[in-house]
This record gives sequence, C-alpha cells and structure tokens, in this order.
Amino acid sequence: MASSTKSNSKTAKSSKNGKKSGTAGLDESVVTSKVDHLELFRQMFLIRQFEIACGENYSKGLIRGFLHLYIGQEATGVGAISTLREDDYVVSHYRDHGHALARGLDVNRSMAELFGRATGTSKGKGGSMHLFDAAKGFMGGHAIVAGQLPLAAGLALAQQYNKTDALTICFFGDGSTNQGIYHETMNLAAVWKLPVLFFLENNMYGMGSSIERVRAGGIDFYPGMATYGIPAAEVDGMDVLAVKEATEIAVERIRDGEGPQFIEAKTFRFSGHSLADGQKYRGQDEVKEWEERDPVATFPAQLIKRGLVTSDQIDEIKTEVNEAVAKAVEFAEQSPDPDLPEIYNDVLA
Amino acid sequence: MASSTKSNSKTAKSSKNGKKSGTAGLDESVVTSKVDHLELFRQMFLIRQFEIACGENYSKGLIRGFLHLYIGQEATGVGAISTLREDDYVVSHYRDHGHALARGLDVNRSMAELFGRATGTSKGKGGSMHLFDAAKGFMGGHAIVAGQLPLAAGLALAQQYNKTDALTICFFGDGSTNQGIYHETMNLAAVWKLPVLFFLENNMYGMGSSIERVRAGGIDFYPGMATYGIPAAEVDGMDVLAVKEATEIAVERIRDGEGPQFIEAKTFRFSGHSLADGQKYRGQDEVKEWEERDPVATFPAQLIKRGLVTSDQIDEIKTEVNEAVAKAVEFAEQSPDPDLPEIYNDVLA
Amino acid sequence: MPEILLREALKRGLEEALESDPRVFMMGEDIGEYGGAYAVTDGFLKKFGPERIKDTPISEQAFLGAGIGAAAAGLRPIVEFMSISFTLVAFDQIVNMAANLRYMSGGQISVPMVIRAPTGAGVQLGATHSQSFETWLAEVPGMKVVCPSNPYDALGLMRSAIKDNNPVLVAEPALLYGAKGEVPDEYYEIEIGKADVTREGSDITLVSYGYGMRPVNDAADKLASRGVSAEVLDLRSLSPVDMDAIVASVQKTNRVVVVDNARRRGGVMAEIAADLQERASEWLDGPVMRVGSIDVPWPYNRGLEREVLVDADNVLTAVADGYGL
Amino acid sequence: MPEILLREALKRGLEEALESDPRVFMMGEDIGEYGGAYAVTDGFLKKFGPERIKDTPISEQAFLGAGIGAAAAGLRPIVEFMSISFTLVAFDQIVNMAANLRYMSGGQISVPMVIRAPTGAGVQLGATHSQSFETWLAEVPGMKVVCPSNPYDALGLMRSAIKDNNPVLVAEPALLYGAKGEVPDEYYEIEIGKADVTREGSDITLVSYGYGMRPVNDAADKLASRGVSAEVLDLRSLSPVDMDAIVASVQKTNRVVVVDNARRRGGVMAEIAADLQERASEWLDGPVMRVGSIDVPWPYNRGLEREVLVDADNVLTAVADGYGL
Ligand SMILES: Cc1ncc(C[n+]2csc(CCOP(=O)(O)OP(=O)(O)O)c2C)c(N)n1
Ligand SMILES: Cc1ncc(C[n+]2csc(CCOP(=O)(O)OP(=O)(O)O)c2C)c(N)n1
Ligand SMILES: [Mg+2]
Ligand SMILES: [Mg+2]
Repeated sequence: MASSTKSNSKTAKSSKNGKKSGTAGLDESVVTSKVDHLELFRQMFLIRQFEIACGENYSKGLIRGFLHLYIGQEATGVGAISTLREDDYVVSHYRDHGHALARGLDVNRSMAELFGRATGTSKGKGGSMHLFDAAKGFMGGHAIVAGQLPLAAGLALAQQYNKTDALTICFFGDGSTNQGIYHETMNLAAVWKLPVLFFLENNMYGMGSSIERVRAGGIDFYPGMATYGIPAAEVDGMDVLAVKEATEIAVERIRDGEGPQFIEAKTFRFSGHSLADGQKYRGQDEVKEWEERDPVATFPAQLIKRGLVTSDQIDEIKTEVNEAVAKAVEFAEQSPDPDLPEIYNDVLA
Repeated sequence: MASSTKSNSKTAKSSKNGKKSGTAGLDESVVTSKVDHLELFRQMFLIRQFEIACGENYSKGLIRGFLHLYIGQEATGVGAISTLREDDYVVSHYRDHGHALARGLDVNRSMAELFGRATGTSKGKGGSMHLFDAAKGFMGGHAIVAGQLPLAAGLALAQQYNKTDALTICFFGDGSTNQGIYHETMNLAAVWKLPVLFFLENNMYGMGSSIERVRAGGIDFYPGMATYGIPAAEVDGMDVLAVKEATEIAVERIRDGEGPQFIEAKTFRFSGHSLADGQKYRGQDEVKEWEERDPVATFPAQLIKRGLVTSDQIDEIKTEVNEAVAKAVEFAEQSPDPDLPEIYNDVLA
Repeated sequence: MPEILLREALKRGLEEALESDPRVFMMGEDIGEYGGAYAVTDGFLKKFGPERIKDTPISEQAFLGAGIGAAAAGLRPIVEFMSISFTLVAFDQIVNMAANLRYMSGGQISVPMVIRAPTGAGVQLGATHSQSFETWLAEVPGMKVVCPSNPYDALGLMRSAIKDNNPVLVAEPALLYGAKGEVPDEYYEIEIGKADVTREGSDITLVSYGYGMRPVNDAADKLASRGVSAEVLDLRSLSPVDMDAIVASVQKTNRVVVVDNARRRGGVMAEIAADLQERASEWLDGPVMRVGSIDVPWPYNRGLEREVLVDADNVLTAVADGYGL
Repeated sequence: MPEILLREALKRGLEEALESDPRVFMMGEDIGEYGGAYAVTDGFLKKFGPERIKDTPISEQAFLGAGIGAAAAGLRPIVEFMSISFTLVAFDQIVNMAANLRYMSGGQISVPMVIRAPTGAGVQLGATHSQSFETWLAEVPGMKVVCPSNPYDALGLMRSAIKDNNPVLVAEPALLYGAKGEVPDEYYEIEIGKADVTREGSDITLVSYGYGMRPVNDAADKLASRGVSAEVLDLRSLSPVDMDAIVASVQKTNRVVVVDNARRRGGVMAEIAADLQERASEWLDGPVMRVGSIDVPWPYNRGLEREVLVDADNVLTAVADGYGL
C-alpha cells in the first residue's frame, strides 16, 4: 500500500501553503470552481455564534455537565463535512456541536439538547457530549476518548457490506491517539479496507496536556499511518477550503474502494478544554498567535478582498445567523423538560 | 529521536545475513569473543527437551489447561536473556517456559508448576501460563495477550526511579501488536524514556491467524516504532548469536539512559499454538522450511564444523539435559498437590 | 428426539440465521480458518465466505466496537469472544457504548448485536482465564444476558438473541460445549427473560443456570433419594431475571437455595437473593440460602480448582443449614 | 477541630505520603501542569517535581499497568483516574493483573498500589460519565475498595490505603469534593474493613457509604422528628465489608435498610442484603430493604437525573414499606 505522504502529495502541498496565509486554499483553481463560499462561511459563523451562546448559557446554569466548545476549529468540521453525501455517516466525540451543525442538525433542537429539554435531539437525555441525529446520519457525540472510532469503523463496515459507495467520517482529537483503541481501529479498518475517513483534529492539546508532554513521536500523527498502510495527509485546519479540498480527495478515493484514508488537520481551540478549564498550562501568546488565523474572520476577509462576495452579503449572513441562534436559545429555554416517566423509555428496544 | 532502521544498521545487517544461513551470527568477530557457546546450546536444548516432555505429560493428562510450547523459538529467548544481569527483570507471556528456563528458573520447580504441584514456582496455583520467580527477577508468565507490556514498563519505571542502570526485557508475540495496550505502552515508555527492551518474537502467527490476514502493514513491525521514536531492529530469531548481539547493543543503549529499545526477531513455532491446535490454517511445507533452520540442530552443527566444540561435548550436554528433564518430570510427578487450605492463601498481602 | 451436543445446537442457531437473514454476519478471533477455539463455527468460512465470517485481529475493543457500529447501521452482527475473560479489554465498548447508545440518543439508535463468549472455570486455565463476567454484564441496563445449560436451551436462546433488537450476551458455559441433549427438528424459540421449571417439587426451590445446573440437579437427585422433593429452576436469562417464576415457586415450597457456578460474592445470585427476600419474605420459612464458588482467584491446580467450584455437596449443605432438610 | 474540604483532606493524605515515603509517587492525566481535574493535586508538580508527579498520556491501560509493575518492584504508586467511568478501559489490567498477580504467583508478588477515582452521578454528565464501578471492583478478590463520605474519613482511609500492601481503590464521590468537615491535626488512620456507626439508634439500622450518606442522614433526621430512632452505619470500606458491624446493629434494631447511591441492581448492597438476611434472619422483623438509584443509564436532564438518584424520600418509603415506620 502507498505510504502516507507520497500518496497525498497534492493535499500535503496545499496544506503547507495554507500554513502561512490561513486561506491559501483560496487560490485560482479553487475560486473558479463552484464552491459555495457563502454557505461555508454561514456554517462557520453559525457554529461560532452557537458556541458563544452556549458559553453564556452555561454561565447562567442553563446548560450543565461538561461543555466543550469548538471555537477556533470551525474550518475543519465545516470544510470536511461539506464534501459528504446524505447517505454518509458522521461520527464525533464530545466536542461535537460543530460537527452536528455542519451536518445540518436543527439549531433549535441542538440547543434544546444542551439545555436538556424534551425537544432536544436526544430528548434531553444526552446533553452536550452526546448529540445524535440518526435520520441525518449523525451518529453521535461520544464522550469516552477514542471510543467512537470503532463505531465509525462498524458503520463503514455496514456500508461496505451493503455494497454502497457511502462512507463514514470520524472526527477525533490528538489526545485520542494515545488510547489503544485508536490503533486497533486503524488496523482493523485497513485490513478490511473499510470506507472510513479518519479525521484527526490536532488542536495541539488534550485537555491540559500539550502533545510534546504526552507523546514521544512529535506533533505529527499522519506519518504513523504507514504502519497500517493507510494513506494519510496533513492539512491546514484554519483554512476551510484547504480542508474541503483535502477531504474531497480522500472521499473520492474511499468511494473508489481504496479503503480507509486519514487526514490530520492542524487546528486550535481558542478557549479552554471545557468551561471548567482555567488554562494554567498554556500562555496567552500562543492562543493569540492562532487567533490571528481565526477562520471565521480571515475567510470572509479574503473572500471580500478577492471580490468573490460583498461585505453586505457577509453582514446579511451574520444577521441571519445571530437571529437563528437567539431563536434557538429562546426555543430551548421555552421548551419543556422531559416528563419523569421518560426515565424508563429507551433503555431497551 | 533517531528513526528505527538507521539507528540500528549494524543489528539490522547481522539480521539480514542471518536469514540465509541460520547461524550467520557465528562469524569471525563473534567466535573470537568469549561467548559461552556451550551454555547457549545447553539452554536451548534444555528448553527443547523440557517442551517435549511437557507435550508428553499433557497427553497423559498430568499437565492440563492451555499448554503453549516454545519449540522452534529457543534461540530468541536464550540469546536475548543471556545478555542480562541479575538485577534486570524478565517479563513474558503465556508461552513462557523458554524464557523462564533461560532465566535460570529451577527445572524441577518449573515442571512441578506445570503439574500443578505444591513444589511449583507458584505453588501450583499459576500453571503453564503463569510461571513466576520474583527472586530471579522473572515476573511472569501472563496470559492476557499484551497484558504484560505495561507491567514491564512499570518495572522499568521503578528501575529508573531508583536511579539504577538495571532494565526490564519484555517478550511478546506478533499477535499482541493488535492489542491497543501495546501502542499505549510503547508511547508511555518512550515519553518517559523507560529502561525497557521490547522484544517481539514474530513467529508469523497469532494462534491460527497468519500476520497478513490480521494486519494491513505487512509482516515487519519494527518500522512502526518510528511513530514512538523508539529505536528498533530486526534480527534473525533462528540465530542465537545474532539475537545475542542485537540484544547486547540494545541493552547497552538502555543502560546508557537512551530509553526504550525494540527488537523484532523473526522466528517460528514448530508445533501448534497450543496442544489443542490442529493447525488446519497452515501447510506443513511452511513448517518444514523453518524446521530446516532449527537452532537446536544448526547451532551445534556449526559449532562443531568450525571446531569450536566437539561432538562429544554436545553429546555430554544432551545426556546431562535429558537426565535433568527426566528428573524434573519425576520430581513433579512425585511432588504433592497443594493442601486445600492453600486456596485461601495469597489472596491478600 | 435427536440428541445433539450443545456446541452443535449453537452452531445450528447461527447457521440458520446466516442462511435466512443476509444482515447477519459473524466476527471473532480465529472463527474462520481455524474453525473457532471451541469449533462452534467450524466450516462456516467455507460455507458463507469471508464477508460474513470475519476473522479478526486480536483487537477486542475494535471488533466489538465495529459490531456496535454495524448494528447501529442496521446489520445484525454476532461477535465471538474467545473467552469471556477477554471481554474485560472491551468492557468500555460493551458497557459504555453498546448498552448506553440507545438511551443517550433518546431512542434513535438500536444495537441488535449478539455477543457470544465461553464462560466459567473448570478446565484449569488459572486466574486470568476462568472468569464469569456475565454476572457483571447482567447488571447493565440496556442489554440482555442469557446462559444456556443444555442444547435445547442453547438453540432456543440463540434464536431469540439473534432476533432481539438489543445487545444480547450469550454466555456459553465452556464445560458444556460437549454436553448432549434432545433437540427437536421443529422450530422453537425460548423467550428471553423466562425461567424454566426443569423439575417440579414441593419442599424446596433450587435456582441456578448454566453449568450451575449440574450440581443443582445432582443435589436434587440426592434430596429425592432422601424423600425431599426439590423444585428446580433454570434461569436461562440473567437479564432480565424471571423473578416472578422464582417467587411463584417459593410460594409453593417456602424454601429456596440459589446457586451460582461463578464466585459467590456479588453477581446474579446476590441480586436474586436480595430481591427475593424482599418480595417473598412472607412465604419463606428461612433465609434465601446462597451458594457459589469460593471467593478467590481461580487456582490452576486441579484439586484446588474443584474445591473452589461449587458442587452438589455445597448445595446440600446449604439446604441443611437453611432449612434443616 | 479545624474544618476542611474533602478535597483538601485527600490532598493532605497524599502530600504526607509523598513527603514521608520516597517510594510514593503519583501518575494520572493532567494531575501535574493542569493541577488535577478536581484540583486535588494542585501544586504538587511544583512541590515534588515531575519524577514523582507524572502527567500521563490518555492511556489508562498503560499507566495503570505501569503502576502495577512499579508496585511489583517495590514502589508505592498512586494512580489517578479522571473519572471512575474511565477505569472501564483499564478493567482488564485492574481485575486480571493487579488483583490476580499475588495469587497466580503463589504469593511472590505484592501490588501496593492506590487507585483513586472520582465516582458517582449528580452533575449531569450523562450515561458514559456518571457511573460507579467501585461496586464491581468491590467483588474482585485480591483487592480492596474504600469510599469516604466526609473529610475525616477521606484522610484516614487514604492513609491506610497508601500503607496497604494490596491494590486499593479509593472511590471519591465527585459530589463531595467540596464537602466540609472537621479533621484533627493529630495523626490517625481508619482501618480498612471497618464500618463506622455515625449515629446510634434503636429502631432501625440504615446502612450506606459515600454520597449515599446524604440521603441516609436526611432520612434519619426526618425519622427522628417522627420519633423513630435510626442507627446509621457508614461502611467506609466496600471490600472487605464489615458485616459484623452490620449484624451487630441489626441485632439491636431488628430492622434494616441498605442504601446505595449507585444503581440498585447488583453491586455492594445486593451482596450485603443477601448476606445479611442469611446471617441475621433470626433477628430481623422484616426483609432487608434495599434502596438504590433507578436501573437506567444516567440521563443528562437535571430533573430526570435527580429523580433517578436515590434520595431521602426513597429511604423513608423503604422504611415504611419494610417495617411500617
Ligand atoms: C478514556 C477517557 N479518558 C479520559 C477522558 C477525559 N478527557 C476528556 S477529553 C480529554 C482530552 C482529549 O483530548 P483530544 O483527544 O486532543 O481532544 P480535544 O479535547 O483536544 O478536542 C480527556 C483526557 C475521557 N473522556 N475518556
Ligand atoms: C486479550 C486476549 N485475547 C485473546 C486471547 C487468546 N489468545 C491467546 S494467545 C493468542 C495468540 C497470540 O499470538 P502472538 O501474540 O503472536 O503470540 P504467539 O502465541 O504466537 O507466541 C490468542 C488470540 C488472549 N489470551 N487474550
Ligand atoms: Mg486535542
Ligand atoms: Mg505469534
């Protein structure tokens, strides 16, 4: 099987460019294609505003438990999921709001789930870490680190078994690579040539641990996929178009029956691991440096600069999104709690 | 950190030579050094005869449970363990007789353990898969695949913590690499630079599964250690001197504080996985091919041919060993079963 | 009725399902080329092909987890563990994923998966390989657990397990694979959650399941020869447990001994004893007597292992201690 | 006596050991730089350095297993899990290795290791993060399990756990880290395996531990206001369990309710109820009443979670149902 970097030279290149500018994916070849730039921006902005609203409502005690925000990572989920079809599956971890919204989950019901309301996607039983919408192929929201990886492999197995060309994308963080199940799943997916796209969002930290403190092999994970014969690419996770492009390549290969693919997006969470995190373990300089490449700011700026969209269009989207998020909060707040007998439902089929 | 093959070119080379002849380690540089060839032979032959006796006594129903023989792999355990000091630890899996005997466990008490007798190394409570001799630094005998790896890391952690230059060697099979804990342990050992030597006995099969059927990355495991920054070498496991040499290099590095090292010995078990195995999954041609390189036959033949030892010396050892094994069986057979109240001992300290 | 081995009964149940339902497939270590550690799947690879009989790497977490995913997507995987002792390395996937998914998703996701695993001590495999973790998994809401004691039940329970829309653990007593019993050619199922009164009696109720039925039946025979009429219940299902059947029997006999082949402490029989004395105290002439294997890690030595394992004498002692019979 | 938080009591116990015994060291996820998920180890990295306060990768199997090895070599590791829910991924290492090694080696190897883990539901973490696996680990021969309900016990039990030569799980009720209580400056220990009569009474015995002591104490207050004198036992240790203390109390009160904050089914209280009715049936005026949280996966919604969690009313209902008090 082809080794990682070689087989993905195209993607790897766009990634390297991306590192400097933050939106280098926006080169001529791409802008002339029919990418819906405004929709990508809309989704990223929606996620950003949704997350900000979550933070506020957590402070108010309306959202509880552990709350992990996706702020800073919007370009990865949006870019990657934008390449998928309806019959593909999406699997995420506990930092799942971004993936859920990018997959098109109802904003109201997603917020309601975080509020624990009966109108929530899981009737209020799952909460922030366990969003689900099976009808949309969004198969969770999973809170045990790396525990979702074999689930994704199994969904892909079913897609293969049923002889479709649908696929499953699975998101996970750098920290998950230190769970044994990660390696077991990579090998299994490779041996069985499963149609699964492993998408690593390397945000440089697993909770309070920077990669260097918990890993001997450096901050790059994709080269290790050679062990499993899984083609792997690196991409700039702050560049939504680069992510989209890299994912498109991988998706095509999977649909062509080439088996699992691996993408590592370098990204960053701008806030703490969860709302309980004081971030004692890192300096604000590092955070600021990454914030300068904030996709929610740089992407529309580039689009405007290149004359691809107008600032009016951007403002319009912002207004729309802000209204939608405000409405979602209202919807959630006004939704009823589940009835107590609901406790006994959904235990067994 | 250095990548695997480069950093170990010397070892890797001796391995490649070894592949053809089976005893290529026996070149001029080595024969002139003061290796105790006869002792290496004695240990290998002891293990061989011990295992044959085990098989016989299993058929008689005197040994029970699962019995995994080491026949064919003698050169690896003997070569590797011959390089160790008394204050080093040895950790093994369920195929542990060879490692135990190479470590110098009492032959009588080892056999008695397999017979489940009160005189056994674990008072008859452990059996074939769970040999232990803490006084000799032989820390088991572990029957959950790959479960012994973190134990070894922890023993090494203690050696490091206590600021000694002692080390721990850990044996495991190719199948163990598919357990997640294998990867977790590699990374942990690397991050903490633990003085542990991971020794993979790649005998091409995990029970009835040939490597190709359960692994996508090919039959070589050592290159994958680059992921963890662990220097890794391959060696011909049928060549006791090559194994010894490769291990010496790794041991020296560990004592010098360079952290974990990895050796992969290519070897073969001549008999089934356990005594219950009918070997339907492989042809006898393959087995015969490997048997031609049987270290217990080729090593003494080479020694004699080179004039390093006489056939009388070899015969003398054979007689001695055969007597010792016969005696061990006798000792075991005549030893008493543990008393029933022994059931309640050793549960808690 | 034709007599077959328990191993063959399981095989028949699996084979039927593979033949009749294309969504059914199997995964496990050495179930294909090797034919299965206990030969239950021997010949399957040839008959059904590698897409449906999947040999797996030694990666219990991954392949059990993949079973969950495949089930969530509408397939009906049957996942074999080589020993129930090895479920431990995949416990998180079983307990936190398979059993929780439905609830956490508000009922959106079903996991119609069968987990098969040989269970129990008795063949001198030592502490790591002789355990009975079905007793823990029977406590997990969101899944079911069954355990047959004979070929008839093995087939009937396997059929129901495969048709069930929940994760179902089929704990297969390793010592019973070679046990013989009558199995009709006509189709039947055994409902999960229903116990079986295998012997009617009036003086005392003996409750067990799986391999524990051996000492219980022996004890019942010995009691009969002393003129004591024992009613014997085979639980068949450990989750849900058929408490109604146990209570009904106790209402008749007013005496009860519950027997577990697994260790005495905790597990299924602690739960039953605790529940039963609450629900049936007015009918009981004495305490619920509980018998199980000795609470130590399993020793290798044959004599020690046998002593640790529950036997008919242990049952008789409990009958005598609790009720003076 | 000075009042401190349970979190601080644990910290004091750990700090003392680190100061006085060079063999003691700690491992866990984010216990160093981050200061610990529940801040128990805050400041330790600075004080004791990275050799003794080891931040680990998210590799529970490997670092728990490394703890076993280090302990086998004579060190005294203290291993922290961020949540007891995550012990599941390392269950094989705990159950099959830590607890079995001594027995399998015929007594050659000791594993003097402390495993610490926050436990229990109540802060809306949902099904995967709210569990109480100490109830399973308490059934494993070869290890001990303790669970404090207040700062005094937390310190005393931690001291004993660290000095013990066996693997000891210290299950720390997550909801109690901020609980206040008196802790003397003078040194004391609490013997593992001994229960504490925290309130003497004559009419009924209430047994619980950890966070379950809250509803039990509330219930005892309410009973007192109705003129019913409850004796309250805090188990402190789940393995071994102090059955003698429970029996002694029941001999006095002739009535008993056992209460678990964990799910009702199985676990510690099933074991105690089963054992108790066998050992104390002649003194009991009714069945051993058992109360626990509802047997469903933990829901996220606050109202549902509270309803699932055991509370004082559940205890009072059991007192009324079982004994008409
Ligand atoms: C098995 C397990 N161990 C520990 C945790 C606690 N935990 C939750 S998230 C997290 C960090 C994960 O980091 P990473 O995978 O990089 O994802 P990120 O949060 O950065 O998106 C930890 C340690 C857990 N949920 N599961
Ligand atoms: C976790 C676990 N799964 C499965 C088994 C059953 N089993 C015992 S040995 C073995 C094969 C291991 O192969 P390998 O590691 O290559 O070692 P070898 O037997 O070839 O020496 C298997 C599957 C086990 N003991 N533990
Ligand atoms: Mg991260
Ligand atoms: Mg092998």
